[in-house]
Amino acid sequence: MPYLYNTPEDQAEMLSAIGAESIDELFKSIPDELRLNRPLDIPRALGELDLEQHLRELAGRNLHASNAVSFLGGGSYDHFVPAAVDTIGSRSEFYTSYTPYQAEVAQGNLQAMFEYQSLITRLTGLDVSNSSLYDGGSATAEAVLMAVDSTRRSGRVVMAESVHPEYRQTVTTYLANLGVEVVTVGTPEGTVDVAELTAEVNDQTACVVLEHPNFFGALEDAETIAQVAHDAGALMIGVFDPISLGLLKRPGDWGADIAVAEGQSLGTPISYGGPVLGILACTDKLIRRLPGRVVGETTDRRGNPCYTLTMQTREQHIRREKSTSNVCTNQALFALRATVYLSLVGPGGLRDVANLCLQKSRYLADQLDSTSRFELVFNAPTFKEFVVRDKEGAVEALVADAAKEGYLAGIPLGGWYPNLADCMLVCVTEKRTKAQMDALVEVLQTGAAKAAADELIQAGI
Amino acid sequence: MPYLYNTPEDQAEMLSAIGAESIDELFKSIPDELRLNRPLDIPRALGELDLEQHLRELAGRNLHASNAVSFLGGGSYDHFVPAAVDTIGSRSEFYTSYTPYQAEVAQGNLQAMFEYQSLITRLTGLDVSNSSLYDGGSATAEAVLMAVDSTRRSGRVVMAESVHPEYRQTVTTYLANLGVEVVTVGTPEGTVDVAELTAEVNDQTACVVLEHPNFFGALEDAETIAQVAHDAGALMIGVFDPISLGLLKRPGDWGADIAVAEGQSLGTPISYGGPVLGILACTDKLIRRLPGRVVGETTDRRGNPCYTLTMQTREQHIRREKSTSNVCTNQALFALRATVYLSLVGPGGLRDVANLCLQKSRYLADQLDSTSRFELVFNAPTFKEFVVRDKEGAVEALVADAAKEGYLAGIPLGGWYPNLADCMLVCVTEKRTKAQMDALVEVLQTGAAKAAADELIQAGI
Amino acid sequence: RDTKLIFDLSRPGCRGAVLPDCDVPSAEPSSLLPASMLADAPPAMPEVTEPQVVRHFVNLSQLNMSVDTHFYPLGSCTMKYNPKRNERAAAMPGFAEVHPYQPEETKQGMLEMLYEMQEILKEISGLEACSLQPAAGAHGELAALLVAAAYFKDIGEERKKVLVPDNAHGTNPASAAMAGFEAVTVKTNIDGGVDMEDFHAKLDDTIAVFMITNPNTVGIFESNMQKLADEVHARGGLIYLDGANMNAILGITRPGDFGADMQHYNPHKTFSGPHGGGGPGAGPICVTGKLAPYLPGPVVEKESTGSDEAYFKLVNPEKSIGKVRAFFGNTGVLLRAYAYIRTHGPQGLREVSENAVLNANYLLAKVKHFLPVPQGERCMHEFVATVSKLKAEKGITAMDIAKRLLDYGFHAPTVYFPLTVKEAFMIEPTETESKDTLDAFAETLFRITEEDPDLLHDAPHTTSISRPNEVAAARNPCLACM
Amino acid sequence: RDTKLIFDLSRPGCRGAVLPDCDVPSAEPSSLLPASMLADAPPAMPEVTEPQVVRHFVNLSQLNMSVDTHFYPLGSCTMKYNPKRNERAAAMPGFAEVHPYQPEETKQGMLEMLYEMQEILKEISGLEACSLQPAAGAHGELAALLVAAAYFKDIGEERKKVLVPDNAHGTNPASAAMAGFEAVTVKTNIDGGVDMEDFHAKLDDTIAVFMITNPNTVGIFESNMQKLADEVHARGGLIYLDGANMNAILGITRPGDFGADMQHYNPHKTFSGPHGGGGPGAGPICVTGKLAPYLPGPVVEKESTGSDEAYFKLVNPEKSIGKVRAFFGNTGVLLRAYAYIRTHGPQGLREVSENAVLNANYLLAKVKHFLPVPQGERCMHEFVATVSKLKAEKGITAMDIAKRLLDYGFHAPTVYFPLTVKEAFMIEPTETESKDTLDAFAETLFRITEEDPDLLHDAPHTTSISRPNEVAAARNPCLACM
Repeated sequence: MPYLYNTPEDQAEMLSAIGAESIDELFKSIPDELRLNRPLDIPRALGELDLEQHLRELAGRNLHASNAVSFLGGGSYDHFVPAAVDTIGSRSEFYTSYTPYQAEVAQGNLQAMFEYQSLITRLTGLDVSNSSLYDGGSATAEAVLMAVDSTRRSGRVVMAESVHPEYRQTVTTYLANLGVEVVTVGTPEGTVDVAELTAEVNDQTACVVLEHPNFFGALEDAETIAQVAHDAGALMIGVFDPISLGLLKRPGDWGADIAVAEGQSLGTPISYGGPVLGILACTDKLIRRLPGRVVGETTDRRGNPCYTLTMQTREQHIRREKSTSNVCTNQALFALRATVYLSLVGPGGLRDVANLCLQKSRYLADQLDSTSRFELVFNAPTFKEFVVRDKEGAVEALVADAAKEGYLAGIPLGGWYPNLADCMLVCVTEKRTKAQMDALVEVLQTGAAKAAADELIQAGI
Repeated sequence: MPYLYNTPEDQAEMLSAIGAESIDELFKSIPDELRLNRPLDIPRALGELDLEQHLRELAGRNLHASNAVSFLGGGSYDHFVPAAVDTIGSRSEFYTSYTPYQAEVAQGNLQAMFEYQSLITRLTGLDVSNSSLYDGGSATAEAVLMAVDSTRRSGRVVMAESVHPEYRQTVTTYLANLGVEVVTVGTPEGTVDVAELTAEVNDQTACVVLEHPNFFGALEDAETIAQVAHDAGALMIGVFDPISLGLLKRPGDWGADIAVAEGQSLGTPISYGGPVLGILACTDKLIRRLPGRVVGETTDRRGNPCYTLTMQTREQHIRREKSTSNVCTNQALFALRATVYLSLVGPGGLRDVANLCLQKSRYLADQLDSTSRFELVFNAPTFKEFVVRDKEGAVEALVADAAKEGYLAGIPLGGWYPNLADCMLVCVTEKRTKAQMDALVEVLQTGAAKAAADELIQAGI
Repeated sequence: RDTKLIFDLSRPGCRGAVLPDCDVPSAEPSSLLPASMLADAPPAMPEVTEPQVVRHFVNLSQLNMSVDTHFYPLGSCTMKYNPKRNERAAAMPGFAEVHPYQPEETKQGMLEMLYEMQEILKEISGLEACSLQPAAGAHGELAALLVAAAYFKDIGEERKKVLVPDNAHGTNPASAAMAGFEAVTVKTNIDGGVDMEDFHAKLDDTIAVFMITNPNTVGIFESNMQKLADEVHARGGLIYLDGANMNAILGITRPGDFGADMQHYNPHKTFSGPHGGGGPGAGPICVTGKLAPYLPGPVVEKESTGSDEAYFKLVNPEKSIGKVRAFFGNTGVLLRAYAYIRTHGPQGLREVSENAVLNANYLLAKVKHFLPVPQGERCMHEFVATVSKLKAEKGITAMDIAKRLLDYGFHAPTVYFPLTVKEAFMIEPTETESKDTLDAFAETLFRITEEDPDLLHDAPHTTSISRPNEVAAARNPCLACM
Repeated sequence: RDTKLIFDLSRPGCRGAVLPDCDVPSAEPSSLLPASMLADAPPAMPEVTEPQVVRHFVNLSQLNMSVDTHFYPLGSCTMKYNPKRNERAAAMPGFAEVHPYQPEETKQGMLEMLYEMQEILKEISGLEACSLQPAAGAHGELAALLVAAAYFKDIGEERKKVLVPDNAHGTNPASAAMAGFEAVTVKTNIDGGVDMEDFHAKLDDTIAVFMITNPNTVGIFESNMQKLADEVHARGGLIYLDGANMNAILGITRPGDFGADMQHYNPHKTFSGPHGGGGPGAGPICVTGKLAPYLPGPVVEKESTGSDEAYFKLVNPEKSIGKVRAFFGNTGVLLRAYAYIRTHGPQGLREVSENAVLNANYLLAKVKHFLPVPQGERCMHEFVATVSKLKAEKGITAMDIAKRLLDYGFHAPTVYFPLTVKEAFMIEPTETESKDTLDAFAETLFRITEEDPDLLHDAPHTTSISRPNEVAAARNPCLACM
């Protein structure tokens, strides 16, 4: 075994020091009848070369953002990751260390997490950020728990149907046994009708959950909705797209008390949806309700500035069942990647990325809308995603056919929104080119432009 | 520009500190008539995303060892590179540092080079190794210069025709103006005829250069030939394949005074033949003639063991035109990779790699030999390469056709050996599988098994 | 050392990234989006160049101890070596760039790998069903407890009590509370085993789940395991196995065989996924057949096709609790675990546990003479020593020794956990460390116990900082550079 | 620190790699190969595991200063930032795994990149032909001098004299000797310029080549450049430009325009290819038209095809000197250089030189008050200060200051080069460093000059080792662990 050091001689010597006859003797506390007296029925061992060939074979049977042209979004985005992000993220000292329990030998991680928290507060316009959660979905659920806890209102949680369906499912799952009602406000026009939502928000409402830009890519009247929530004494939870903040007002600026996001766009690979990065920031008032790890600045014994895990009395290892959350391991490595990403792009780069997404997605939306087969479904302005209807009502087949041509065209919406069964969600990031978009329009109309696609893929355009 | 820090404000401040009006003023020592008064006529700047897309497009137009099945060798080999080699080779502290002029802040590089030198002496069975040269070809030329210099014989150098033709060309180029005759002993049977060689070695012969296993993959009677050289007072220079030493006697053991090799097989990518790794080791007697950097163990001011560049009085920055060589920058990073590679595989792994090459190449040789179209050309035993003749005499076309099917079948030999114009050199490393070899035999016979090839490539088999 | 923050390096106009020109007709954002929604300016990110960013973070990295640089015997965290081949695999675009909402037929390789992981995890646990969705061990606990809640609801039983030993990880009671249960603590003995008297006092027909860590957090295989499981089952309850300590028992005993109905794995511990400075991990769960319908979904199923190749599809369990996160799961971590498991095979995995336990017992044997180990002479993959004697005699605390170890180039063990052992000093060497390293560590530990207590109180002495003021940090939190 | 060698970790039976089983019929090696040629056992490589190897080398790495961690103003070496996108490009299998002997039509992307590099290098140098073959700057010198020799031989002129200024890099005379020429030293002035009197004394009709570094190694643009070139040309000689200092003049002036007939580039310096702890570099050369036929080959030519895409082919120059190495050249280094040049474009490359020169002049302005700079008030991309005054006054040497800088977290400048300046202290900041860094460096330098000389003689104090005994090392060389 390439990772085991003990030779038979070592083992003998060690057993002798222990005073045991055999390794088996070390396991004698496990009763025989509980032992597995056969080898595990799992595949045989592979050397590194065999393993790599096996994994390449598996990987070779997947389409992905490098061998296909992808217009998939829906919370997981093909944004460009600068090489320097990989350089830092693959530093041994970052990825083979653990939670910074010993601050003296973890100042690298701690300072990076402090910088992450600082970047997130600046990004969101809120006062504090934790040092990451699992993903956007569970971060939304944690935010709802914070709201229920801090408002002491366990009556209801109001969510817009335009919030990512899997985030809503996650919230529902988390609340299943806590006696809180989840009310979902429909968004048949693609965005929240403020009056309808207002009708559902009452004095037992812990929070309103809104995504902006929403799952359909559309912009919500977030400012007004936040006012509705606050008027009822509820907290406003805003789910945001970090990239959109290159152009849009920040959640803290439009009234969110808690802002949560999927941070994968900030330098983390898509990786089939995980591991990714849950972002959560909130106002100062909610600081003691924060879930997860938090890093604070302090001074050391010698009076030097330094960083340490702090406010641990919120946490499960001290507070156990009374903790703000059970989160222990988070996604530190991707918080680091986000820190590097945001540092590299800076304000100007973030704005450029956002603007390219806006311009390009608008171009593709217009192109599709001008075909005879497709039409845009909603009127609200969109940021980088939009919903189109296939007038021929064959969206699943269309997507499957496009995949055969090397295009991941969009996400069919029928599974989550039966009324949108003939629709798909299309996303355009800064990586897509005009040539690719024009080719997609062609492919979706003709269903047969394989040659062109191959050329574009190979050309990396 | 992403790598430039000075803002216009910085520049103004700095110019003021300098006492200059403008940046242009700093260049006033360059006469106007020598200035380029137009922008360089080179392509426009690309951002990182554009650049990556452009380079992917270029890369996408090349066959390579991952999208084709390669049987190419000839001094550049598709051996497996363990992932840990990349991990170490991509450490910032290794690849962004330079020649260890300040030993105190370069002990990492210095110790690694000392370990490299130690590994190479153990690998070759010789006393000393330098810390790398450019490649196998120039290392061979440097060895010849050492021999000419140390024997004080500038009459002739005797080389076997079975030495890599480009190594021989390099030697010839290096010797062009030094008045040394290069005598090449033909190897029509694939290996040196000892009697013929003996006839060419005289008392003015500085060295005999032999490759073993040779360019054709065949084993030479190295021990006897070394004796011939030594009997004439000449030095024996052995060109070796590091991988072969998992099984074969070491150059130092069969009588080489200087052993040189292309070290790319030891963990360095093929990279179109460069940058790679020139290995050179020699006997103690030749130590003061060593070209290139050498690291030695010593103690520091405090008496602690440490490493430093040493014997620098051989070198050009001190000895100028009297130096042993002009080599300054060498290939430290690949010497490091070789060090990691050899440490990982260890003696057992090196033997396994060598044995897999032997067994698999013999399998393919037998399979091809048993077809009606091909025959093995030479009788000498081979290690991992062999020469086959296309009885239909269309080897260039065959190779081109196989490439279209995704197979890099072999290296046509006619360009170097007119008498082998209908032959090609085929190489099999441990990465090739039986399925790939069987498919190659099929492709070469039928010229049409594209589907099969595609499957295998995709399957990574 | 340089203590500048990335913000301190910022200078207006600097920039580390240049984006492409827009290749489609472009309009002012204000003409495309409502002006009221636009920010006046982008957020105040630092303005720095790529060389600055790289040097800043490379230098920061060197302030960390890590498995690749140091022995890291952090108890309960299984800081084993993180194989580099796993990282290479995870970087393959065919895994790293697969989108969660791609059509099934375009990701068969991914689904096959995930299916195989389900099968492997079921076999290792001896349980019948698996969900790969949870993102970390604690998340797995929560998911499994939600499964249990759904099960009881479905069969019409009102059960709220979750028993948790007092030496359990804090995540256990926290997860129980999040899932809507009431966590009740059960006492444990000196060897970490469940106090049977207290157990019996608290066990009744309202029990939903007994959450047990086995081997327990003291590193001992629970001697009453069978009995505990039988009694809980007899009362209609379920056994939850906290899988944090699976590294001790791979291929030797299986949770399903010793009574567990549910368990999570920590692939970043047991199966070498790197710890990432605090994540990502993953928390796949396995459960018995009767709980399978409630698992979070989707799970991967294999469908025979006529041809050689099977077809893999995503299916939601019949009565699924729903999702505990977006998308499928922490695939990238699971892939590394898969690579690790495939590197070892059946015999290799068993050897992992054998050597993990051997290394721990060896270290115990070397250490017990000067650092008492209340649990006795033997352990599984880790053990808990106590510094209370030294504290009483010389005023040296577990924290003192931990900090002093840093000076000698060793990461500290886990201290003050479990809470049931005074001045706990919890050492887990893992199987990827050599006898030489263990010897050096034991010698250093001994040397430290002989040192001047004052030297220890002020330790560490060689690190960039020493003993942060944690009270001040918590009292007046400064959590961001505004 | 741990000073174990990898051999010290070896234990028989350990192993870091497992190879695949043989999938073809297998025979004993002794039945396939002559027994006399087989070794009794494989060579005595260390027997260690992957975790040991990784920890060993990661720890070694941290003992180095590097550009990614420290300011590295090593004069004449252009230690600029090494962009990470270049490394990503070089790792693409479509570049990293292309074989040198593949059919031309299967590597058109590679050949196009190399062709473009030839064109770009020609344009930057203002010369007419390019060979990418040489593996490093010194190798380029040798190759170009061999070209010159072939040219003279071809036109029937017997010329052996190569003039080399006394402040040139040692590679110049060494290369001249290797190429069969006789190197003759020409004196230089205080500002590094060629002493015209000495030049005239040594210039005669036997001159083959005048090797000049311009900007010279003192960091000054040679004031008599045009005159020198004219006179050498008038005598039938050739001008060779050592391209080590190209970072000062990109897009500003071109060697071909100021009289050079040949030059090499150091892409690992000028074009950001990493230095790799001492290589690999590359040493492409450009020459005037009349020398083109003698270049080492092959070179890449572009062929118009009927279609949109051109076809790129490998051609050997008509009267080529042959090869100076195997295969094409250091493609991987050239690719990084290509990525760098494409990142900058025409304006960007000019800004590189402008800022390199600005940074050097700024540092000169900050330093000259306490560290005399004999060359005067201005420089190009680097300058040479002298410590001789301090040596005379306080006994502080250039080496003392260099060593003491290490304590403050700065790599030392180049010392004792060029030999023409006493106690030379040669500083090249490069354009990728910030004003803040330059300020901190200048302040530290000043502080050091004010420190107790004894503190400096014993420096460095904070590094793992201090001042190796180089005399002992050279006298009794220990070059390997046997």
